[in-house]
Amino acid sequence: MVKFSRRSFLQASGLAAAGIASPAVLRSAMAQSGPVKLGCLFSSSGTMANLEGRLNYVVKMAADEINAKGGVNGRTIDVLVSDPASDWPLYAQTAKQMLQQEKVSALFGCWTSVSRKTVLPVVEQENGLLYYPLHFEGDENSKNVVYANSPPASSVLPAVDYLMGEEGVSAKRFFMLGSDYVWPRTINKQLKGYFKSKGIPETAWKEEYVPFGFSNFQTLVNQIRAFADQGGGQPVVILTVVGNSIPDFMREFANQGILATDIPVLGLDMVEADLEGLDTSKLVGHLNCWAYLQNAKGPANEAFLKNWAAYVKAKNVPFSGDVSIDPMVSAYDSVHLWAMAAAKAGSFDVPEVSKAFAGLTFDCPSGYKISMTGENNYVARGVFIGSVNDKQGFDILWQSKDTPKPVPFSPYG
Amino acid sequence: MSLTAILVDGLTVRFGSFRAIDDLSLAIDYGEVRAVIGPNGAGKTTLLDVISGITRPKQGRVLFDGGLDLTQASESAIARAGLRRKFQKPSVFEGLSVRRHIAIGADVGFRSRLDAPALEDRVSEVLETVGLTDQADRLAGELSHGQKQWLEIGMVLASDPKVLMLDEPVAGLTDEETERTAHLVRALVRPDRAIVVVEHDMDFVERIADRVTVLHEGRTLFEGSMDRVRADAAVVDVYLGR
Amino acid sequence: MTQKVPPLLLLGLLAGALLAPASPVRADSLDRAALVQELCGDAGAMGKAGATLVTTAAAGSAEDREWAAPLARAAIDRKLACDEAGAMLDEGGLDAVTRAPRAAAGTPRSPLLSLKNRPVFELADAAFALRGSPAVAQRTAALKTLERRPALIPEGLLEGAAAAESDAGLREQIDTLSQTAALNASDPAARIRAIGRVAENPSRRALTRISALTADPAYAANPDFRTAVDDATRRIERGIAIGDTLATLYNGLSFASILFMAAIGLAIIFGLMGVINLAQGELIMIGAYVTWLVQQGLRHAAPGLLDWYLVLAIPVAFLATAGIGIALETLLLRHLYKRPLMSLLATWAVSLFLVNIVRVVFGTQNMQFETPFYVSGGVPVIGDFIFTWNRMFAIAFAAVTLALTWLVVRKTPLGLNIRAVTQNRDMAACIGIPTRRVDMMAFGLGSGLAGLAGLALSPIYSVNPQMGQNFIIDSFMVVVLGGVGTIAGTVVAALGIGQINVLIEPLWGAVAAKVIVLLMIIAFLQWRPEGLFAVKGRRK
Amino acid sequence: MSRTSANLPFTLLIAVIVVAAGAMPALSGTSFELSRYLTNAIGQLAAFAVLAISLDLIWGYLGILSLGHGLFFAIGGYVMAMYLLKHSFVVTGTVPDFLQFMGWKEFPFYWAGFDVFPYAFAVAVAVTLLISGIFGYVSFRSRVGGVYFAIITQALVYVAMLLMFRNDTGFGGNNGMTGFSVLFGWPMGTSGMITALAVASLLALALVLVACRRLVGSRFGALMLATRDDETRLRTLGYETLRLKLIVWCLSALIAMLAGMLYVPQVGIINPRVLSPELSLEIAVWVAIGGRGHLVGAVIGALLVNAVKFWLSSAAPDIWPFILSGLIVLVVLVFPNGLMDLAKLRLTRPMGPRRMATELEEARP
Repeated sequence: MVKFSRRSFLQASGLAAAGIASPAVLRSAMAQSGPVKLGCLFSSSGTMANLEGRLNYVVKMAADEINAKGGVNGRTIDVLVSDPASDWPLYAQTAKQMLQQEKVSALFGCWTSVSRKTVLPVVEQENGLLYYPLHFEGDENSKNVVYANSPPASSVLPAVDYLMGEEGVSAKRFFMLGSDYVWPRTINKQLKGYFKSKGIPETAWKEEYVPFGFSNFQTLVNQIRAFADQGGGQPVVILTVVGNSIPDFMREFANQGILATDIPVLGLDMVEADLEGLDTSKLVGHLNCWAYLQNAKGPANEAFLKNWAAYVKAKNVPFSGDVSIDPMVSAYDSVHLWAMAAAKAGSFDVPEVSKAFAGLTFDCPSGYKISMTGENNYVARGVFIGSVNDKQGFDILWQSKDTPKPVPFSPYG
Repeated sequence: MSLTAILVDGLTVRFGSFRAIDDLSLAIDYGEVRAVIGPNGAGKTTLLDVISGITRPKQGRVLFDGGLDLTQASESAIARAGLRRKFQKPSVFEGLSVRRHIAIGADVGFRSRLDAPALEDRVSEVLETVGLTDQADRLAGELSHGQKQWLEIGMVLASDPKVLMLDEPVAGLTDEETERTAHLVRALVRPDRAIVVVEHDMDFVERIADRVTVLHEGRTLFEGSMDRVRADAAVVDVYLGR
Repeated sequence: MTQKVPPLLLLGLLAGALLAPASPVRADSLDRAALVQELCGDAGAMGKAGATLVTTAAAGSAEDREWAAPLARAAIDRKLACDEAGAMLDEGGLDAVTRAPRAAAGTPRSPLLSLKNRPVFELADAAFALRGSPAVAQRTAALKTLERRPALIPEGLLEGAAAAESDAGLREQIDTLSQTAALNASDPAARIRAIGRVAENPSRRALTRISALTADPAYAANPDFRTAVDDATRRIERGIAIGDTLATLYNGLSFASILFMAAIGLAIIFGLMGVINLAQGELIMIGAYVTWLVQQGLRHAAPGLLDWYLVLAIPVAFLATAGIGIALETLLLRHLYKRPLMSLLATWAVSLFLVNIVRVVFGTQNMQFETPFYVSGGVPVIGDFIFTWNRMFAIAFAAVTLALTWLVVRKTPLGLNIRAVTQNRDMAACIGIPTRRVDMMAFGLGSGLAGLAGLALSPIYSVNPQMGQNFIIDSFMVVVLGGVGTIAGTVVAALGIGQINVLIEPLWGAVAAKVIVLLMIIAFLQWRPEGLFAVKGRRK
Repeated sequence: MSRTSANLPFTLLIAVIVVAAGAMPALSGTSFELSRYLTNAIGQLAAFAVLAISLDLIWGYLGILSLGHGLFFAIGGYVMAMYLLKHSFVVTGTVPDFLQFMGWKEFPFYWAGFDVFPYAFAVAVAVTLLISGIFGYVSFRSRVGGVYFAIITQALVYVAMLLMFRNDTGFGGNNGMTGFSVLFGWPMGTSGMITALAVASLLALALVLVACRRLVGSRFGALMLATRDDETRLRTLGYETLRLKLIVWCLSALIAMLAGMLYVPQVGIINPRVLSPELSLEIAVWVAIGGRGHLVGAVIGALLVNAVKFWLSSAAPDIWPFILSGLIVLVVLVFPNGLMDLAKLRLTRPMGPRRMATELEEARP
């Protein structure tokens, strides 16, 4: 609830008068009492604002739920919100401020892999704890980061398996189109390794990258059509473009008259929010894959959706109360997982909290019981494959039987 | 040293389809003050632009001192060869002091080649000549219009040029200032220096010019002393008579 | 038949379904209850049900067809409600088998078609529609759907449909399709005819189908067949080449029209006042938002006209952005004409302000636009060239804008004044042209054109507060390359940049295309700083 | 000489910088020690101030607005990052992320030698001089100036951004480079290192200030102002303004590069965002707000804008853009000389009407 306190304000503005700083002793004394602080690193301005912005409120909502039950270890939770403005270095800056000045017990934040990688050295140096709520490229395992969402081996590969299987479309050819940065590159690298292991020839796939914010997909869609028409088996598009490129691509795809039944698109970063501006009747059947979909069955999801709608209404949140996307749920789970670990450890110290990770379980809104082991800081979650419907949402086409064990380092890289 | 300072030979300058200067030829000798007059658009300023290297002609050449072809040289090379020009609009550096201007004019180079006392002497001398000694430490932007005109003359004078071009030196000046300027110009006459003046003020021209060239539509209409200019029917027709 | 094309696989599946004893083959033995039960089963069962539906459409009795047709549609639309007592057709609460009204038993569930089953059901639906729909338009649409998958069409369907077809034109189309579908039939003459038919619509897909025939035993055995295949291959390849060329030109033209729309307002403002308006992109963005507002207004006030919002918004978008432009000029830029670099900063501040005010008012999400029929989809022309309507809309819009701008600048008093001031401001002022007013009006015109650009771009790009920033550098390059203040220069520069971009893109990718084009422009400007079209004058 | 005494504010500023640089290590260990966060922030602000000076040198004193100075800042930053990564790799064996996700087994060949700082520094200087030299030479020779120059430099930095976004260039793509662990053999992130970096930045700032001050006070500086006020006039006095502009332009690029080298170890990341046209525009805003044509103004502008931005981005993120745009409009309309007007410290008169006229004519060739 609290933005930065007045004290931090004074300190930051005290830059001009550099000599005046509050004595260090006083500061650390204050940090020992009062509510325990959690920090959010989600942008509310810039290109990521539309997606990241809502996570700030989810974290607050989760904290409110915990506070309503009496807080953790006898203390209530305060959530500090900042705005790194979709500017990667600013994430590191803000993380430093949160950890060094505000002494937050844990950080919840980052969407893009770039921002996480920026924050990573900061949390490692300060020995902080960052909960990262996005599915991502894996190949990383820091003791200071909790990877609350799935690495590719336990999300993307099952989805591709489904597409290649009898039940899917027996996909034989793959057009991989991504934004040019670490996540798509790594995913595609692992996919290529996976294809090779399945004996799929190199001629059966194609890789293309576009810059961030790219919108003119005419030529690329032409290329995809040409690729598909070469024959040789059912083609699919594995789409790893991000941000506004997603709706722009889908729009052009539909415009050139390609239906999901001709060439299905597996949009790995596509969420309900990306469909907001689109006429989805021509996109029905395209796929995405996440660890949560809004249409997930079960009481946990019903409760979550109800609470979120109520929270949006009560707090006048500037985001839709009836759209719920996977990272929101991961952020929500993260707060609860942290609180459970802190309660189990009886402490807010990062090393103590970290030790308590092993064996934690939580009833996630997705309907799965997510869990952590002591092996790594990954969270085991379920997998959903969604299919675009004509109401700008996703129907659940397939979901995993249980929660596959997360594999941080892909064997296919 | 040849007798002719500047020889203009078959010069044509075009702006689009408009011929600002049309096959013009003329010679300016050392030791004379030559006035170039003519109605607006006759090509006077364009002529100076070509001589100072700002405008490149379509045809023809302009020889300095019988050798250097000015149409092929850069503006700064022309200036370093000893041809200096005062612009129609007073062009001074607003952010610099009067003294700095003269120092910049006196000595070309990113570092001063003259030693400090010699430069000081030269600056004082020029300031004396143009009558700005009292204003030496003021910024050029603070000067009056007339003072700016003199400052610019001082600046181009400071290097002791062989050819001095003055584009409308008395435009916008009071009668008294015009008088002073006329004195100044006459005082600058030297046997090894040619002075070219473009001016509309006929009385001023009469006072300073040894010879007058009348331009009309980019060509020489007439050349001779001011008395004969006034008497020429063609000149009266296109210019004076109106 | 060694092809691995999935439609053929599906055909195999179909054939399997036809032979499977559990599946009814003859119309008189259609087990309605079993079919409905399969429809509520898993993906495999639904696949079988789909196959049954297709067979029924081709060979079923009229009664069965009439009964089964709603089922295919309902499955596609998820209107089939499976409950404990079988299934119901959602609307009206009719039992799926008996078609008698009944109440739901338990919580109904709507099965979701898997990607694999969806084309089968769409085919069945189209097949039913072709044979049973009362309206010619619907039957034609159904035929179009069938044409997408000629290999899947069950034998007998087209013959049956053609026999019953009352519309002569449509009957001919059906015949054509049935000839095409005979590519793998047993009669060699029919196959050769089919090859010719396929070659009539050249595309890469057609090429794949035809060239697969070279492995066919008939290719070696039958010289006529061989000639037919080779001829067809040549024809198709030529068609593809033409189509590719046209596609490149069209893509280049469409990109050029976007560049032109974004740049023309800027060209006028820059040419006239030497002011770099960094807020131009944001005016484009506001034009798009105004279009959205008009759409919302129509939705409430006159839903019947909703499809025409893009047209109705033209004056609104123009006037709104022109108003903002005029306000901007009066309040800010008027004081900065002698300081172009400062006006550059000032307009940047304005762009910052506009982006954030829109962000605060509308939020950061993409705005939702209706897609009227005239900007949706496209027409395949030849080869792989598809004439997409939204791009055509932008091209036509740009052309009309160009014509109108030209008229305004060349034929109206305002245009005359603008040209006079552009060429010589002082002289224009001397002969009594109110330069201040001209500045204001011209700024309004330039801003209004930006608004129109926003309108034209809304069917193509995502509309959000950030959208304007994508255009600013590109459009400046167009203006600077074209030469300041010339409409012709802007047009030529836009066409050139657009076309070169599209030519490079397939070779080295989108980023490289952009980089190369920008570097080319920068280099060109070093060589000719005035741009392509510029009037030379006296320097200094 | 004639550039009348900006002495007082200038001396004051230098004194504050030097005292701050001395106080930070002196206070460490006492209860008045600055937090690491503040120390780091001060160090970063000093790097930004150096960047602002580099732009002021060509915009304020030479009248050339570059909207692409982020390019040179980025060259310094990238080279520093390459040194840090390679050095960290040699010392600790950590393989950089971008090599991993590109599936490369070893560094591209052009990374050779970057673990040696003098070599890296020489490369930074060489690349900066090469790019600024070629670009400056052709632009100034074609007499591209005013808004044209501004727009072309903006396009240039944009091109560089697009290029660096590509992952196959071997510079980390969009992710950029991060995860530096060692600098000159010392571990990064310790209090000592943070203080050392901040002190180094402050001292560099002081040094750059003094050097630039000497430059603009010299005859050469007077010629710079003369070029700004009326280039043709100066050229027709026999001066090669092309060479003069080129020298100052390259010098300015080098200073911007230096700022980049100071900045990167302090933020711990470099990525193509420093090449975004917005950042380069913002540098111009700092200078304009502080008062262009005053070295002190540029420094104060950079410090002020960034400090306010720093604080507001957490205290009131939503209103920052409105405040910034309001500030710009205010400066542009009411205080053409920025805060220098506001403070009524009219040190020189860098913005006479003649200056504006030149700008205008450059805008319309």
